[in-house]
Order: sequence, then structure tokens, then C-alpha cells
Amino acid sequence: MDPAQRVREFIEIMTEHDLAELEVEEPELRVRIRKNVPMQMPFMGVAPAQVQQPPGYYAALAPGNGTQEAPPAKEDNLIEITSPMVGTFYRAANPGAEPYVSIGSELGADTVVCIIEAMKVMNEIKAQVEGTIVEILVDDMEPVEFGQVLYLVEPAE
Amino acid sequence: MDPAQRVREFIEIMTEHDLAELEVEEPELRVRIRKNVPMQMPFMGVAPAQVQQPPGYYAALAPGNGTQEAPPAKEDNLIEITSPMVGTFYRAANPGAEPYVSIGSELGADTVVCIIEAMKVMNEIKAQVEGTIVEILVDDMEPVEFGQVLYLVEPAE
Amino acid sequence: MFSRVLIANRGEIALRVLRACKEMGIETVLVFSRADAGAKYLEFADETVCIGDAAPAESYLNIPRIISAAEITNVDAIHPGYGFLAEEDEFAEICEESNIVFIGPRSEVMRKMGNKVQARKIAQENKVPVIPGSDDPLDDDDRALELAHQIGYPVMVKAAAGGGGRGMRIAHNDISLKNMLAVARSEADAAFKNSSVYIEKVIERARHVEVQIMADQHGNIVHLGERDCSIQRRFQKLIEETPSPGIDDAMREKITRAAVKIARAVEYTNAGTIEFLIDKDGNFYFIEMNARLQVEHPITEQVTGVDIVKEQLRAAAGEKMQLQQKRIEFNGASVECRINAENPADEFRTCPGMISQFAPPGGPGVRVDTHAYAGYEVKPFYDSLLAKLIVHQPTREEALACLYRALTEFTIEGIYTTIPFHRDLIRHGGYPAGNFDLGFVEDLLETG
Amino acid sequence: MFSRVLIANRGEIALRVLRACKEMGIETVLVFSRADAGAKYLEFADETVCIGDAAPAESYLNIPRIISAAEITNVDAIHPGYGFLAEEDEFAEICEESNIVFIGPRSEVMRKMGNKVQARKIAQENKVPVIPGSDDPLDDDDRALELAHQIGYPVMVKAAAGGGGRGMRIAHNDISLKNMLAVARSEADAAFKNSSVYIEKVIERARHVEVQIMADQHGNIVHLGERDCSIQRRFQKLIEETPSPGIDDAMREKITRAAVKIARAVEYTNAGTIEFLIDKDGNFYFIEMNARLQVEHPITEQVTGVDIVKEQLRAAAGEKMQLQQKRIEFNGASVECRINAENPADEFRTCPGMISQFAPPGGPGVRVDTHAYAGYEVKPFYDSLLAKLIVHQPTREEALACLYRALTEFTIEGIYTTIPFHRDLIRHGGYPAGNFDLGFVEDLLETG
Repeated sequence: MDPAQRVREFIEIMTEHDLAELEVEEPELRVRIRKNVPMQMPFMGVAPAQVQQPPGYYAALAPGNGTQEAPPAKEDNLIEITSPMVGTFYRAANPGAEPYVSIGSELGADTVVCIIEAMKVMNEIKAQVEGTIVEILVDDMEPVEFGQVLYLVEPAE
Repeated sequence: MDPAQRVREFIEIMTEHDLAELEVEEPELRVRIRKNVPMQMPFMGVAPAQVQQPPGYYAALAPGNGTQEAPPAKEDNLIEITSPMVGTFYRAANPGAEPYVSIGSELGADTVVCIIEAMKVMNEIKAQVEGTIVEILVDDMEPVEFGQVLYLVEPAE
Repeated sequence: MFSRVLIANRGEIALRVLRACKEMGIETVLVFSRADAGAKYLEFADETVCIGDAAPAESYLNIPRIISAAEITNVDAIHPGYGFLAEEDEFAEICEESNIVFIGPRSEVMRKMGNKVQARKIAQENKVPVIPGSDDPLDDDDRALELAHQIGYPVMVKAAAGGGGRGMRIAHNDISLKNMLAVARSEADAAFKNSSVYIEKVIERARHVEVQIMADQHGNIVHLGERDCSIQRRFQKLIEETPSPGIDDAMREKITRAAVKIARAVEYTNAGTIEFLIDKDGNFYFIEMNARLQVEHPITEQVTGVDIVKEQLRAAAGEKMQLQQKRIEFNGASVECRINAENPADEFRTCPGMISQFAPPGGPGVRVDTHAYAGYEVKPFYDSLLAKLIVHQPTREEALACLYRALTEFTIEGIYTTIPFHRDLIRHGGYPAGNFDLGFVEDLLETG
Repeated sequence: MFSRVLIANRGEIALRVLRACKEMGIETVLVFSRADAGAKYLEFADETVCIGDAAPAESYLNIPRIISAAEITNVDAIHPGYGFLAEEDEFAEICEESNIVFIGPRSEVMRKMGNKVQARKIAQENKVPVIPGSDDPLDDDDRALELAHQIGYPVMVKAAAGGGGRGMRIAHNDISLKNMLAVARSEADAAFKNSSVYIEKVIERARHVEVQIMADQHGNIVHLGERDCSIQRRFQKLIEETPSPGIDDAMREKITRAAVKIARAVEYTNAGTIEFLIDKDGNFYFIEMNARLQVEHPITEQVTGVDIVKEQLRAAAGEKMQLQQKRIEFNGASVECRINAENPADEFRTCPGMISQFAPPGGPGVRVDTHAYAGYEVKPFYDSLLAKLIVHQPTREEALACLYRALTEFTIEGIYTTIPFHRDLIRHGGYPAGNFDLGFVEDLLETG
């Protein structure tokens, strides 16, 4: 194959796979491609203090409160069921009753997955997807905001 | 294929795909191209208005006063003689006298090139380089600031 | 005092209310739409709740979602800011029913003053002059035409429930009046769910001057002086100042008295503004009451030293107002410029986008109220107000000099703003002398 | 009035003076060192002149270069700001000889007040109490020891020409006193070209309170109240406030009277500050006079409404002062925090570097004086003051609440600053109650 054609092919592959650099050696051809990666944002924040702590006030300045828990990574093949409103999340129709769904529950599009109470009204929330619940992200009676993820669902094939 | 033609083809590919570097080795040819990508500042400023101007106040808003003359590019092989102080630049010892130096003047390190008056004191400024004056950047009796370029000198070999 | 307040608004006014709460030791809950997620001012709140998508109807205008957010966060009270739900008497009523204090007047007073026809009647009953026009909604075109002939063209067609210049049209003859009545009714129906319109005489070359009112729940009412808001473009205020350079002490006395009289008549509580037109001949006319905090409240704060938002919180919590009319001092002059994300060179088109550099002015006499910063993205869904630049100096002349230098310093890059327009405006024509009226900006834009 | 003024300083104070000039319609010339080339505040000047390399001796302390810059730009006057040449009587004298107005007191008065021994004598002659100690420079160790026994240890050894805490040492017994006298003499010689030192009693647990003076060239002198500057670390002020929470009206009356008396005795002109120590038992002692604008002047501006820099310009131009002591009103409380580019966690080490994000606080009651912005690089050559955060509220309690919320909003990224330290400090120990003295910061740092 014509090497130029070959390079174009490699670039296509890079674009497809969002690569920054590519190096290929063939018997008749060796190619190395590096993409023009955009510069990173200049805001770096303040680095945590890495100093020996003197006593007194200084000791209280020890680092540690800057770390934030990252939200759990969303696994690629899972579907989120999110709250369509602001309100209070209930897993069951009544206190003490069986939860609508649990981990492992099979869902149809019309399966009720929870109730969200907003302004004294109980709103039944339907799955709208087919699959199996693999994670429940909100506790019973917990307040939820708009768009908050309630369940992770493994979709039916 | 003519190697130059081949390189042009590769550069076209790079431009098309916004590449920074390209390295190709063929049996008869090995090419490595790296684009000189300037670092971009994050502050882009406001783009000049490209709109049809309505009458009245709007007309006064026409673009044009945002353009600034760039200082003349410093040629690589020339040496600058800069002002070591703040003051008034004089090309000659007295009004009406011959200038100390002109374009084409040959300079030794001790050649006086001008006077700078600061606080009523006349300070003789010496070339401190050897070479030939190719450009005079300040008019007679003009105020100069610290570090301002007074002359461009082509150095002696 | 409240322990936890929800702020049902966004941008600079949400931050303004949050600042007052913080300084009073009150916890804050901010609601936000998905478009505002990540905005820095949200980080200053004790709690935030996402209430919906970008469209106002899905978030900042969505009463059930805001009430739900208030319920799940256990707040005592809601501050509506200005705009959005601030003048929705229905929202105030639902708050009252939900046992959440609405920080503003009572819903029944809002309803009364929100209807312009009724507000007009109240003014008339209290012997405050109103603009010649229809006292009742005009459902009959013939009556409208008759009245127009009586008071003389041009006349203005207004929605009874409108505000902020929305739904206002000027008719110069019978034909245009008929057309405008029809259009205005259908527009008003769509915008306010109320198709009532009325007509009134156009007061030409008038000034717009408004009086700030503050009232507690114990019958105490004071005014905090006037604001001149004549610098408007298409009914949108651009610059406001106090004291008004166009009125004398006698007129000031008349309009502040009239304002307090109206507020007293409706047993008004909390902060409110009563707007007047003042013509060249020294006549003044009541226009409407804004039963809420105004965008331009800071200039009043600067000259009186009164923090109006803190007073709102105190009044809503039932405290007795410490302000006494005789003790309120008015010091110096204050001017506000609204810095909008608009391109003055392109007919003030709103221009959303990323702010790459943002350096507000500082130094003596300068106050900046803004939610913007370098890296903030101006969204297309909401109004274009980016920052309020407020100056305060001993005299109007010094205030304008300070304003000009502050406008020179103010750097916003990445988007177009009205900063250069303000710089031109405050040095144009009669403005420096204080000689301007509601036609000033239009004249400037037409004749340059 | 001047038509063109050169500002012989850099950073926030250069910008502060420039703002005053702009608002008064005076053209400005800014000088700058190579290290400051490209700083944004330079763009606001009508003209700029590069005067030398980064080192202060090559630029901001280089008298011939500054005078030359004044000559080539044809200015009428020079404002020295604070620091650098502001208290150099020699500089003032050269200005006078060059027919350029020095915006400050006359050089002879600067010389007189700049020498602490002489200043002390002037205070004594005017029956203003001074700290027990030597009235004359002590060249003889035996006399120093004798005096130390008389007034009691601990005693402080001070350079006669020092200032800002430089060259001060505390001796607790004869041996340390002898050592310190020797060290202080050689240090003073190196720093001020004057080896004279004197000793005085250490007033323990004292407050540092200073009085702002303003005087014209026609014999009119007023005071603008006091400032409490007791919050210091190693003689560097961190927080200043007015009114002082530690003195009553009787003490206020005493120190302001004393300050005016001293200013009148030396026929003082322009702005100046007279510093006092006040001990627990209600004694006050004159320490020194600063014959220049102070870093902390804004808090006085906030409560009096007087623009001190504009007054300086008017006084230097020979105008008669419009201020009258009886008409000066003191409204509310004002506090200033100095935001320095220092790392409080690393013993306040100066940390130069690039500021990546800079978002100052705003809203009611907040003033920020700063030359910094996102993208500004803090250079290692000059002092670390980045910004002055000034708040003004009706009461001290409200001022501290406003200050805390402003410190919470203030975002500076890319370098360390003293912002978090200030947040801790203003809520620590006796500070909120106003119960603190010069040992407060040290105690906080040692005991946490």
C-alpha cells in the first residue's frame, strides 16, 4: 500500500480511538504520529502544604481537609435511573412494606422502582428501562435533587 | 516520487489533521516532521465586531482603534545599544554641532554615541561594542527610559 | 430570626441574598438549574439543590420543585430575589400555606398591587396623581378609542398584569390603537394568563423616579429616598442614581410622602418600590408598585447605610424595624451601571460565552455585585446581567468621575459587554449635568 | 491643581494614587522597574517610564532616575506612596530644589520627625507622654545600663533612624543589653547610615493606636480619628481597625488632642500619622510620627468619607482644606486585612509566583485595593502585600461578620496567601470581643 494512504489510515484509527501518539513499524514502513494535544487549563489550585509543622497554630494547618471523595465511576454498560423531581425518596409504598425493588430485581419499563414525595404528593417513579438492578444509590427516606442517580441497571440484552 | 513532493504531501496530511509531529521511514526515504505549534495564551480578548453598522451611536463603534503597531522585529545578528538611565537623548555635544555618530559610523568600545541628560548632568554614553551603526531609533532631544534601544549595531566580525 | 433560608434565584442576586444571610449567621440553601451547575457562588451556600433543567419553567419558575427543595432542606423561609417568582402572589401564597415564610409582602398585597388597574385605583383613592387613562380594563375597543380621543394621542397600551416594560405599546392614532389592543390582549394572555389591558396617556420627556419603601409587620413604614432610573433602553434600566439630579427637595418631599401613603393604605410589609413619572412641568404620576427587592437597591444602601436585604430578613422574621424616618441620613450620591453580556455594537444582542479574563475595579467608593469570574460561562437561558458596578461619593460630580475611572479599569474578556457603552453614555450630552429623561438613550443611539 | 503627577511607587499604592488623580482629572505618570513591566495597573497611566532593574536601589529607591523621569515627562508633582522614598527627607528636598512639588510634608519637617530622638523631644516639649527611656542617643554603655536599672527591664534597644520594627531588640538583663547595643549600632549604621541607638521601657501588653492627621499649608490641622493596629506579627501590621475597640471616648479625646498638638508644634503639612502605645492601665505614650500616607489609610476613609489621597493632592497644591474638625463625622466601624503572598503554614514565608485565579469578594460594605489579577506574577523583589480587604459596617460586630464572609469568598489560586490565617485570626480568642494587644498574634501562633 502507498505509505501516505497508510498514514491516513493510521490517523483515522487515532481519531477513532482518541490517541495522542502512534508509532508503527512494518517491514517496509515505520510510522510515528503524535497529535496536537490541547494545552491544559492554567488553573492549578494551591498545592497542599508539604512542610514540617511547627507547634501551636501551625499544627492546626495540617493538610487533609482538601481531599474530596470522587463519585463512584459510572460503569460503561450500566444505565442510570435518575430522579425526575426534587423530593423525598421512598423504597416502599408504606413504612415496613416490602421495597418496590432490590438488587437483582428484574425491571420492565413500567416497573415502579420507588416513590418520590414532593409537596405531600406521592409520585410513583417507573423504571422506563428493561434490565436488572445492580446498585441502589439512595437510602430510604433520603432527600433527592433533580437528576440525582437513584439506581444503576444492567440492561437486558 | 520526488522526495520534496513526498514531504509536501505529508505536510498536507499534517495540516488536514492538525498534527504536531510526523515521522515516516520508507525503504528509500526517512522523514520526520514536527510542526512549530505556538503556545496559545488562554486570554483571547474580544474579537472585533463584524456587524453591519446601524446609524448614529452604532456607527461610532466601528472597529479599527484596536490595532497596534508592532515594534520592528529585532534582527538576529544586530546588537542593541540601550539607555543605561532615564533622561533626554542628545545626538550631539551642542545644538548645531555634528552628531557623535550616524548610520554607517564605525564604533569602537569607547566611542561616544550620544549624551543623555539626567538631572542637569550630561552623561556621555559609550558604545561598549565594536561594529557599525545600522539604525538610530531615537530622535534628537527625545526623552528615553531605562533600557530603551538607542542604536542597532552590526557587530564587527 | 430564621436559622435556614432558601434562595429561589440565581446569579448576582442569589449571591447578594446569600451574603446578607451569611453575615447574619443564617444558613443558606441555594437551588440551581442544570445550566448553573458548577457556578462558583453555589459553593458559598451551606446546601445546594438541583431543581431541574435550564429552562426557567423547569427550574427557577417551577413552584412545586422549589417548594419541594424547601421541604427536603428544612428551611424556615424563602427569599425570591427579583424576577422569576418574586412577584408571583401564587408562589407567596403557597409558601404561606406550606408554613414557609415568604420574604416579601403578604400574597394578598402582592395580588392587589400586582394588578395595575387595582393599584391605580388605590393611588387615586389616596389622592396620589395617576396618569390620565382608563381606570378599568378595557375590553371594549370603542370605549378605548373614545378615551384616547379624550386624553389625546399618543397613548400607551399596557397589560394589567405586566411589568418591566413587557407588553407595553404606544399608539399614535385610531388604527394603530385597534391593532395594538388586539395584539396586547393576546400577548398578555400568553405571558401572564390575564388578557386585561388598559390605556393611558404617554407622558413625553418624563423622568422615571422611584421611592424605596421599607415596612415591618408592626405598622412601621419608612422611605429610603428616591432613585432616578430614566436611563433606559427599551424599558430596561441601564443606569440608576440617587439622589435624582432632576428633582428638587419639594418634589422629593411630595413623592416620598405619596409613596409612604400608598404603602400605608395597603398595609404593606417588607421592601417595596413605588414608581413615578415626573414631567418637565413638575407634575408627578404614580405608575406602579414593585412588591419586591429591586435590581438597583444598592445605590440606596450606599447613601443611607441601610442593608435592605438584611432589613427584609428582619421584617419577614417579625422583628420590629429599628429604622426611624427622622434618623435616616442621606449621604452623598450613588450611581449604578448594569454591566450586561450584550454587544452594544450589534443592537445590544445578548452574547453568551466563556469569560476568559475578569478583573473588577476596586478602590475607594466602588462596590461590585457580581457572580461572574474568569472561567465563568454566561448561559443563554437567563437575563444578561453580569455585574452591577456601584459607586458612592460625596457629590454627583465626584461619583461620575469615580464611575468613569472604574469603568476604565473594569476588564472582561472573552465576551462582549455594555462597559464601553456606559463609558460613552456617562460623558454624553446632558448626562453629566443631570439633564436627561426617558428618551435619552434612544436619542444617543439614533444620533450618536 | 496639578495637571500631571508622577507616582514614585508600585503595586496597590501606585494604583490607589492613580485612581485619586484620575478622578480629579490629573494626568498620571507611573515609573516602573523591569520586574514590573507588563503589570496591568501600568496601562491605566497616561504615561509610563521604565527607570531600572528589579532591585529597589536600581529603580524605586533610585532618586536620580525618578527625578529624571519627572523631568522628561514634565510633571508638576511627585507622590511617593508609602515605603521606598516616602520618608526620605533627602528625596523631598531634591524635589523642592528641582521645583517639583513633593506630595507630603516639607523636607525639614520630615527630617525632624524622622529622627526618633528629636521626635521624642518634641513630644515632651508639648507635654505629650513618651515611653520612659533615654532622651538622647546612648553612645555610652554604662549610661545605658544605669538607665535600664532606673526604668526597669525589659527594655527595648531602637535605632534612632529606624522604623517599621526594623532594628528593634528587647533586652532582659545587663548582659543581653550590652550585646544588643553593639549589634543594634552596627545594624543601624548599615541600614540607615546612622549608628545612634536609644533604649526605652518595654510597655507590655500594650495596644498600638495611631491618629490620622491632615493639614494644609495655611495652618489648618484636623485629625481623622484613630486606628488600632495591635494585630501585628514581628512588628508587621496584619489587621487594622477603626474605631479602636480598646479605648473609650476619654482616651480618644486625649490621643487625638495630643496628635494635633504635635502636628501643630512642627507646623506639619499634608497627611501624617502619630503613633501611640496604650497600656492596660490607661496610660498612653507617643512612639513616633509617620510623615506619609499609611498602608491602612482606607479604614479612616471609610468611616469619615474623606478621600485622604485627594486631600493630600489638594494640600500639596496649596489649596485651603475644606475639612473642619467639628464637621467630620465618624460613621460605623471599618477593618482592613492585609492579604500577603505568604504561606502561613510555613512561618509566613514569602511565596512569589503566578496567580492562576483571582476573584476578589464584593457586595455591600466591601472595598478591595489591589493591583493583582489572574495572570499576575508576584515578584520576589518587593514586599508581599497583594491586596487590602477593607470592610465597613454600622457596628464592629457587623464589620467582622462582613469581613469573615468576604474572606470566605476571596479566591486566590496558584500561590499561598494569608487569607486562611485571617479567617482563623478574626474568630480567635479575644479578637471578636476586641480584647487583644500587641502580643495577640504571637500567642495565637504559639499556642494555637
